Amino acid sequence: MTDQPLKAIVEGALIAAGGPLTLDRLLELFGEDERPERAAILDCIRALSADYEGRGIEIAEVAGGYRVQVRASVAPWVARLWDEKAPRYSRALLETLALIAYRQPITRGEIEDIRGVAVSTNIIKTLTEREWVRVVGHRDVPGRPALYATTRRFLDYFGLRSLNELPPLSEIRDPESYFLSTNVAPTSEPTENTP
Amino acid sequence: MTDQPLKAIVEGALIAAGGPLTLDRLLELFGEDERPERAAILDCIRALSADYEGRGIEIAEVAGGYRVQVRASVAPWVARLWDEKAPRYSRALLETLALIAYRQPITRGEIEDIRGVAVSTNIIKTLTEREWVRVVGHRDVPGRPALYATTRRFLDYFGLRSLNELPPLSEIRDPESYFLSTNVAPTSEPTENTP
Amino acid sequence: MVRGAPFLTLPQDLYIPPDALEVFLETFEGPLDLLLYLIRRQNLDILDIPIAEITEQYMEYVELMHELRLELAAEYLLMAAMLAEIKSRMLLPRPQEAEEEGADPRADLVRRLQEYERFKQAAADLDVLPRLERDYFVVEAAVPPGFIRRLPPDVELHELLSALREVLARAELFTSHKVEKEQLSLRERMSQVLERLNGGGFARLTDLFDPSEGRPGVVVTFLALLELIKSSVLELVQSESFAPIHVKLRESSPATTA
Repeated sequence: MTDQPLKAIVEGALIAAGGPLTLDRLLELFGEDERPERAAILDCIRALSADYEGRGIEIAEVAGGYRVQVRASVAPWVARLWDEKAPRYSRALLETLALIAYRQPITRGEIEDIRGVAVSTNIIKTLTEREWVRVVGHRDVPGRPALYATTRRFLDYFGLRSLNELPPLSEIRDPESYFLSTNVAPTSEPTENTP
Repeated sequence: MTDQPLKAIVEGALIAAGGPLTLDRLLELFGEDERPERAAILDCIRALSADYEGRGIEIAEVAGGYRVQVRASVAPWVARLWDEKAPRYSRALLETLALIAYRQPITRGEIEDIRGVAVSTNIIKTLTEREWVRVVGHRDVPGRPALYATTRRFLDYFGLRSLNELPPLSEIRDPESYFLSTNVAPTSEPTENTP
Repeated sequence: MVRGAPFLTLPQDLYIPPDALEVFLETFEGPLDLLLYLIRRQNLDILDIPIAEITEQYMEYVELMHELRLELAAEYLLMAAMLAEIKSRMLLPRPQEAEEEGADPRADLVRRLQEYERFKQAAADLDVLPRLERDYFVVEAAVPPGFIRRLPPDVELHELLSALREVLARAELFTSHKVEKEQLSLRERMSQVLERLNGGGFARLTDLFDPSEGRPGVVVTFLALLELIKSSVLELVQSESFAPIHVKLRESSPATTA
């Protein structure tokens, strides 16, 4: 026998292995003169399994043997170690989002009219899943298309208190003219918005 | 707070990480609304460390944070899981590494001056590939030679929290003072040993 | 060899098989290392090297390396030359000034030897530090699949604005479409009104106004309602003259539960 407790060796091996270990593999860690009985190893695994009760890890028996793994109950937190950053959003998505922000409530068809190309369902899905955009009604025309608007979360994300804090369209279209203009008088009439 | 015991989450993360985790990194595993205090995480690490007493694993604090590792006492058995022996490093490599560690930032030429021999390109390559050493700049002299420094990975590998934990360099005795004090009378050939 | 440091002492008169000698000679990390070995072997004080003696021994080793056809680094020959020079300077009577400065011809060599020895020792110390892959092993337990999230990318406001600028510029190429000066508060209010009505059913027109917003707020709401009615999203319902006016989404088809 070794001078180290068998259980500590088995634990060290199982945790360091990075994959399942069979009983045979565990037995091979010991020299012939110190090799424990299979049953002794099995006892260690059972004891460890009991030790891990209520902790962050557990021992699973899988086809390849025994494996130490993160307990499913804490996995949602642990998995964040590997959170992946998705690649940047496409131009099409940003344009769609900008149009919804500035021309809301707006239908997909109206966005397509302005952009001159179809808006993919994926874009709408991504924007909806991110909770930046949602359907606020339907236009009463054939097909009853959904009307999209931005959300509170959209404002929060971009650090805006209201849509009014977005720069006016005129500034976006032509920044210079905006700064030069002294057009203070508020437009008394609703701007017509037929695309 | 989460519905899972904090300690189990911290344990799962440390054991799954495959390398050291900083407190900040551990804190990031929690949503803003459930994020524990730093002190609470630290308490968990201390408690886990105590739990691991006499077991196959332990928690070490290194430059990169906290790391769960197989205890050195069971490492000889665990090491048999892998066919390859732990890499051994030549004296030339270790001397070069020591010079970079203690004298960083340092150029290859300066290393060669102290060692009295050329530093092979292979050594620099190995040190760089292991990510123990990297170029941190160039000395502003003709040829603009690269300046080498050690990395956090170097510290982690050698189980150090900072460069301060390197074993101290031996003292240098000042030959100037020695010669000044003994050279009162002109020595013909200094064969005899002076006190 | 222990930890890479030459451990053998080479008794002068002992025959050493050439193979072993070769291995022995190859353990030196250069001329400084060889010199240090010669000094340490004889327990000499590094600050007071008997230069003639050491030079002689050094040359013997260099000869040996030559004879064994070991690849002799140029540094060894350079050191041999330096030793010879120090030796000759030691033999010459030194001028008074030099002596006052304490310029022992060996000083520079001693400094280099000491400096090298420090790092030779540091390398040995580093080698015995417990380290990964030899003394410790990293642990890495698997995480059950399906928990790893994909985080959405960050978007800067200016990216959004430049996307809009681009699409508007493009839109102008294709249509004579004219974008008026927009009032975003109006558009925002349109969305808010729709949200209010989202559950379906009717709302009293007057309930949609919030007097606490003051006159500008009421005007914006009013304009938003007009706009929504005009674009066939809302309708006004009044059961009889002078009865309260109600507002509802047009067609009571299920608005959204998205």
